[in-house]
Amino acid sequence: MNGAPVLPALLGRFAWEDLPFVRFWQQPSLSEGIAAAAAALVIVGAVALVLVLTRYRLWGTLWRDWLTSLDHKKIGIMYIVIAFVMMARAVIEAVLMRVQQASAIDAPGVLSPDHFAQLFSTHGSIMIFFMAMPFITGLINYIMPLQIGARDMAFPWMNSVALWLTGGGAVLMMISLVVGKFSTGGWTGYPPYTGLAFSPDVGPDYWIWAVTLGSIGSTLGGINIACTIYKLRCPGMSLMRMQLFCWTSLCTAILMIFAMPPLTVATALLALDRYLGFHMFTGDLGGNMMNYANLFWLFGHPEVYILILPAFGIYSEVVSTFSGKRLYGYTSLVIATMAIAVLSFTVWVHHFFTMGQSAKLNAIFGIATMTIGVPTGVKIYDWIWTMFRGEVRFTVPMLYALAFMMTFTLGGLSGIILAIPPLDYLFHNTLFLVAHFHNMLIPGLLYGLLAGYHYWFPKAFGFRLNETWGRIAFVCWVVGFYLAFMPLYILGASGMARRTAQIFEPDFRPWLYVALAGAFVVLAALAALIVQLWVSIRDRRETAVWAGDPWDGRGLEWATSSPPPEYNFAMPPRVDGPYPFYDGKHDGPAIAPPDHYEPIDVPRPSALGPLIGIAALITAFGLVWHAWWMAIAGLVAVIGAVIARSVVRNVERTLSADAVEAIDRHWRDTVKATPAVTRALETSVANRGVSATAAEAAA
Amino acid sequence: MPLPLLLGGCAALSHGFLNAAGPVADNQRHLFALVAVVLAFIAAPVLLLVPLIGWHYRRANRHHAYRPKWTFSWGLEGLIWVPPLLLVVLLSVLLWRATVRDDPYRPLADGRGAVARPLVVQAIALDWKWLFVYPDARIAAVDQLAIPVGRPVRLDLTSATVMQSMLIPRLGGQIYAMPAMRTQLNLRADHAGIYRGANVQYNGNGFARQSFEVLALSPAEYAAWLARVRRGAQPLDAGAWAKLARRQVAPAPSFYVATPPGLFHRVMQDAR
Amino acid sequence: MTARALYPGPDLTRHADMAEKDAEQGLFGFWLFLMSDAVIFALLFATYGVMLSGTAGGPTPRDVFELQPAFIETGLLLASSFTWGMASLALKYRDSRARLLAWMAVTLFLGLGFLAMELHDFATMFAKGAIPARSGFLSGFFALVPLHGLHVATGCLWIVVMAAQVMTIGVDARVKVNLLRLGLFWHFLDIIWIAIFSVVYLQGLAA
Amino acid sequence: MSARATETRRYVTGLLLALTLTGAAFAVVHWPIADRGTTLAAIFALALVQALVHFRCFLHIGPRRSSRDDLILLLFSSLIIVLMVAGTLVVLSNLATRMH
Ligand code: HEA
Ligand code: HEA
Ligand code: CUA
Ligand SMILES: [Cu+2]
Repeated sequence: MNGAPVLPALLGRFAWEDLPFVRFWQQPSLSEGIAAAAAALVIVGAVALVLVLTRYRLWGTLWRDWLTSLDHKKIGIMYIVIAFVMMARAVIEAVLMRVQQASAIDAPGVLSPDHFAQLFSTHGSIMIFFMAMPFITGLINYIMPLQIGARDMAFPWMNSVALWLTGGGAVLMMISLVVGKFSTGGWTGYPPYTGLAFSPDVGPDYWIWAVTLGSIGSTLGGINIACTIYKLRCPGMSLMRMQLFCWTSLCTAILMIFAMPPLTVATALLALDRYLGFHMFTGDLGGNMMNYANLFWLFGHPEVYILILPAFGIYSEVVSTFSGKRLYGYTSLVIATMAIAVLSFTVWVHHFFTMGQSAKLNAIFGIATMTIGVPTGVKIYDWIWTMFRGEVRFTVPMLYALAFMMTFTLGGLSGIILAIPPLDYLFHNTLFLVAHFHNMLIPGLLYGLLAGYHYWFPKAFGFRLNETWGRIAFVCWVVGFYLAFMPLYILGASGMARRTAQIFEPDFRPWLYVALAGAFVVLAALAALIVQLWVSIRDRRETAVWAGDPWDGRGLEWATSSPPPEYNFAMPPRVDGPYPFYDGKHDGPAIAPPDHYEPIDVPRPSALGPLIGIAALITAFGLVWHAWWMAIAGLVAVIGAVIARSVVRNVERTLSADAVEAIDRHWRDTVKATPAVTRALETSVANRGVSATAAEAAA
Repeated sequence: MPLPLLLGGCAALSHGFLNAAGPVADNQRHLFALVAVVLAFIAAPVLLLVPLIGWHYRRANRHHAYRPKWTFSWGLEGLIWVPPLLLVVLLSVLLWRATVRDDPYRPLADGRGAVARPLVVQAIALDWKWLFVYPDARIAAVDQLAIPVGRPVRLDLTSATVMQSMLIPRLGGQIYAMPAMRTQLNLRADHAGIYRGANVQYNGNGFARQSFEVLALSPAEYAAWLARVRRGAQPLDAGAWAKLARRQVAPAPSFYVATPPGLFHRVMQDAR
Repeated sequence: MTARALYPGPDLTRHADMAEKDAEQGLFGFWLFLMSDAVIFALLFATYGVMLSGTAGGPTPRDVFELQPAFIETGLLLASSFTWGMASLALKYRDSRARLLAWMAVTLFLGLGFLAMELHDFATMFAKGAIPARSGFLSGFFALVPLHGLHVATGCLWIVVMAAQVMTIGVDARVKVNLLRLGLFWHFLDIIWIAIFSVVYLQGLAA
Repeated sequence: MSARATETRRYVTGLLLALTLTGAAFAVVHWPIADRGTTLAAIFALALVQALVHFRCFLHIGPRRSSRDDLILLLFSSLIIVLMVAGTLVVLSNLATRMH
């Protein structure tokens, strides 16, 4: 892949061989063919998108109403769209990896080793940085301000900048499919392998800059979320009256603020090594590669709790709602959440027990790690006791919550095994570890995201998702997960290393086949989700719930229409108890109409957010290809845009009191006119978003 | 589960630490069993309570209490915090003892429990192969590690390339090998046999093929092995070293004599 | 001090053009950012500490650090913190715009002086062959200290931008919040510098 | 005294304290009076005090209600920073001693 650079002054180190089509042309092989097809897919997809947008004249709407919007709800949805697109790619890569391992037993398999290495690197990086992170940031963005009765985030413009930096990183990941290649160093990117001496190509540079854009976006997002929760709660909403999802959002935001910097330091220092010849992590001249592992995991461990805490918040909402009952042990859930957040900074060494430090040091960190099991277990029991003496409804989100509690416990216990250093010496770097973390990430994080998706989808779009297809997807998820990942525990315990492109042990064959089958079942689950979305959109009139409250919800997010108006609440709600909306529904006016209406200021759209994203993307791309003029131009544009924003004065638009009143009254009339349904009819077409109270249900 | 699969699974596991062939892996196997029992007790309540409570309190079931405002009980609270905490304390004791006992740096006794001078082997990680230097015998082997059964072995590890990690599942342990640094792994084989060892830290295209065989030999066979190597092998001179340092997979084990004294330290120095 | 002087610098409640809450939120958000930044610096300090022994036969701290310039640079930064304090008082008590601008200009001048001296230090080090590619220790140094310099340079650019806004837009609510943030930033950089002169220069030169 | 005079005095006090502490730190290096360990301890102690002075006099952090959130944030940040820095130094120095 070392052709002569084309126009080096303009394009840096780009050579024709950096295009997969050219490589495929020169040396046709299945592996190169797949790479070329993937690149073609990206290009065709992008072109098709442009054509569709042009054909239906959607550019204007898209730009005005979405891309430049500072509305936290739209930003939330765009985050989730990014997550969805990136997920599609990462899933295909996951299935390809399973195919490779099942086909490469004493045989070369379908992929070249280098291609396989790019797959696990992109799959891991995308799933963590561009699927999970945007997904949870998006959900928090959408739901949390509604739950605390706020009108928007604390810094709407910064919210947009954070979104577009993440978007820029995601696009950079996609570009790496078309020009050049991606890193082969895994999502952890350990030097010296990713250093200049061993990986002189553009791969690690793509990884560094994509991750950097994503992590700057996450830091800004974390600041925004934390500040919103601290400063924008509606009157009467004390911290201890917040929904649990807000608590987990707060703790996640704090983790983002303090745990992203170590990643930034690690990648920045690696970049200094690669670009300016520093010796931070090289093997020679006094470099210290162990410090990279140290820095990376100072980030990496808190990161897994950044991912899981919001999921815990979602489960808390879902279990309480669908058990028709208050959460058991609110206070201990809050304490457990905070304990997990703080403890997560004290255990990072368990990711490199095998580096050679003293036994006592390992033991201390092993014990600290196991301690996290206690607050986690408390949470699981709190959910169990929430079902206790409740009335459990087995809707799709609740099914995910139940499957989560049982499966996540197994994964947690495999985590405890890894926390015991002598056992970790055996399982580190094997598929046992891979099984552990997928066992946390899929039944923990992903089921949580799916539960939240089913639960809040009607909030965001005004209609419910199809229940039958949801159940089909659920069954596939559970079956697929067990089939795909339980075999990896066994293979790991048999000593099979992770990141292996070829297998020379025939005894591993049956398990690799089972895992492959599981991957296909999981793929079917994804297909079922897509069918479900399509069916639900088709039937959206029958399942419309504009009145707002399809699940007999508890938090304030249900105390407004679905979807909510731009400003969320005509008047900020006043809260005088822990369950203002739910108790209001039962004992008094759920959401009393305000005695008067006031004009409302909402943030005006700003083009600077997407422009900063594009400029940052250009900077990153220029840096990857050593096209310095491009990098500098992008950077100057970013700085210019920030300065320009500080000069802009007219940042808000005022909605008149009359307009607010008209919308609000229309909604209130609709609620009055809509027949209330009991929980028995919850999933039927009768459910139009008004819930009968228990008293009515009994009558 | 179909029978062939089950058998296949056992076949797979026989390559791992559950089929331990030395004291370290054996310790780890015992520890694993013990921990598994404790964890089974931790898992059981959750695995039972979730389906039982979920099902019993289902909405369709009219025969249960419904207390939507019940949110707290000190008794339950104690039950969910204290026993897990005690279990963690118990596990911590286990963990501490086992970690200190199984420190890869800790020298091992010989098969009969007597203190013995370990066989020192220096392992140099290369792309994509392992070079095992026997400093006393002044021989070296690529991708083959022969050790006498019953005698403790001390591996000194370093790397002439990127970070790698050595794992021999049936003997135990795992430790990183890093340029300019030296780590240690103490092992012993108690049964004669051929075991698989590998680098398990990804290091490039040849990674999947960077494994080696461990020959655990009786003392007589070991002596014969040494003699065989001495007889048939080429000297490890500059030319041979240059060939080894290339980023290539070794197609088959190869052997060297006349290894330069202090080779291992030179490799460490050169990396600096 | 008045009982309702709620925030450092200007007492926002005196001004009808800005709700106290807005300012509080704007500043708290900035504090969060500063703390995130502080973690970056903290880790670079830790890294520097780790790399200290990695001189690889090249220059040692003793060979490349000098006490006197570090002392003068410290003096410049301390003075600039004080002058920025005067600027914030001018803002708070609504002194004339000229007075505010004058204090800002003095601060800028001191900041630029610091930068000039620091660049000169680096040039001297380069001349002695103490470049980052020489050793781990020098890499650690050049990852840490110039980052602080980069922050100071950002601060200087920010002062220029704000001065331009004070001149053209005047002191409205947004300018005020930005000036307050700039103040936090500037004083925060001082604290980082305290750590730098202690951990890098003084530790390197202590007998 | 007017509010402004009080506040001005606070900045002046801050500056004087900072200069004194800086001066002291440079002095113990320029005119060594103790062994290296003691000198280093003195330098770091002086730096810590000076940082506190800056927080109090320039950044106006204190127990007052209005800056309570900031104070708590700072304390939490200090905890995390101590954990990370101390952890890094302990782990990496432990590794260094075991790798010769
Ligand atoms: C969140 C993280 C995440 C997720 C979900 C997954 C999901 C999957 N992973 Fe992933 N994986 C990682 C994170 C993740 N992985 C990481 C970090 C690594 C390590 C990389 C490295 O080595 O550096 C890795 C490595 C890894 C390997 C390499 C193992 C090795 O080293 O040998 C393999 C091999 O098969 C694999 C397989 C799979 C499979 C089959 C799935 C399937 O389960 C995928 C199925 C997923 C879906 C089908 C889609 C998910 C659905 C949604 C997101 C919701 C939909 C939303 C709406 C409808 C709105 N993974
Ligand atoms: C969402 C993600 C997530 C979560 C929540 C966790 C949670 C945990 N993880 Fe996991 N982990 C990862 C994602 C996650 N992990 C990833 C991605 C990696 C590898 C990255 C890579 O290398 O690429 C990893 C790696 C990893 C390692 C490193 C292994 C190695 O590299 O060799 C270790 C070691 O200690 C570990 C342990 C734990 C523990 C103890 C928990 C605990 O938090 C689990 C707590 C839960 C329970 C214990 C179950 C429920 C509790 C009860 C029923 C109560 C009673 C319990 C007790 C008394 C113990 N994890
Ligand atoms: Cu690795 Cu020392
Ligand atoms: Cu971890």
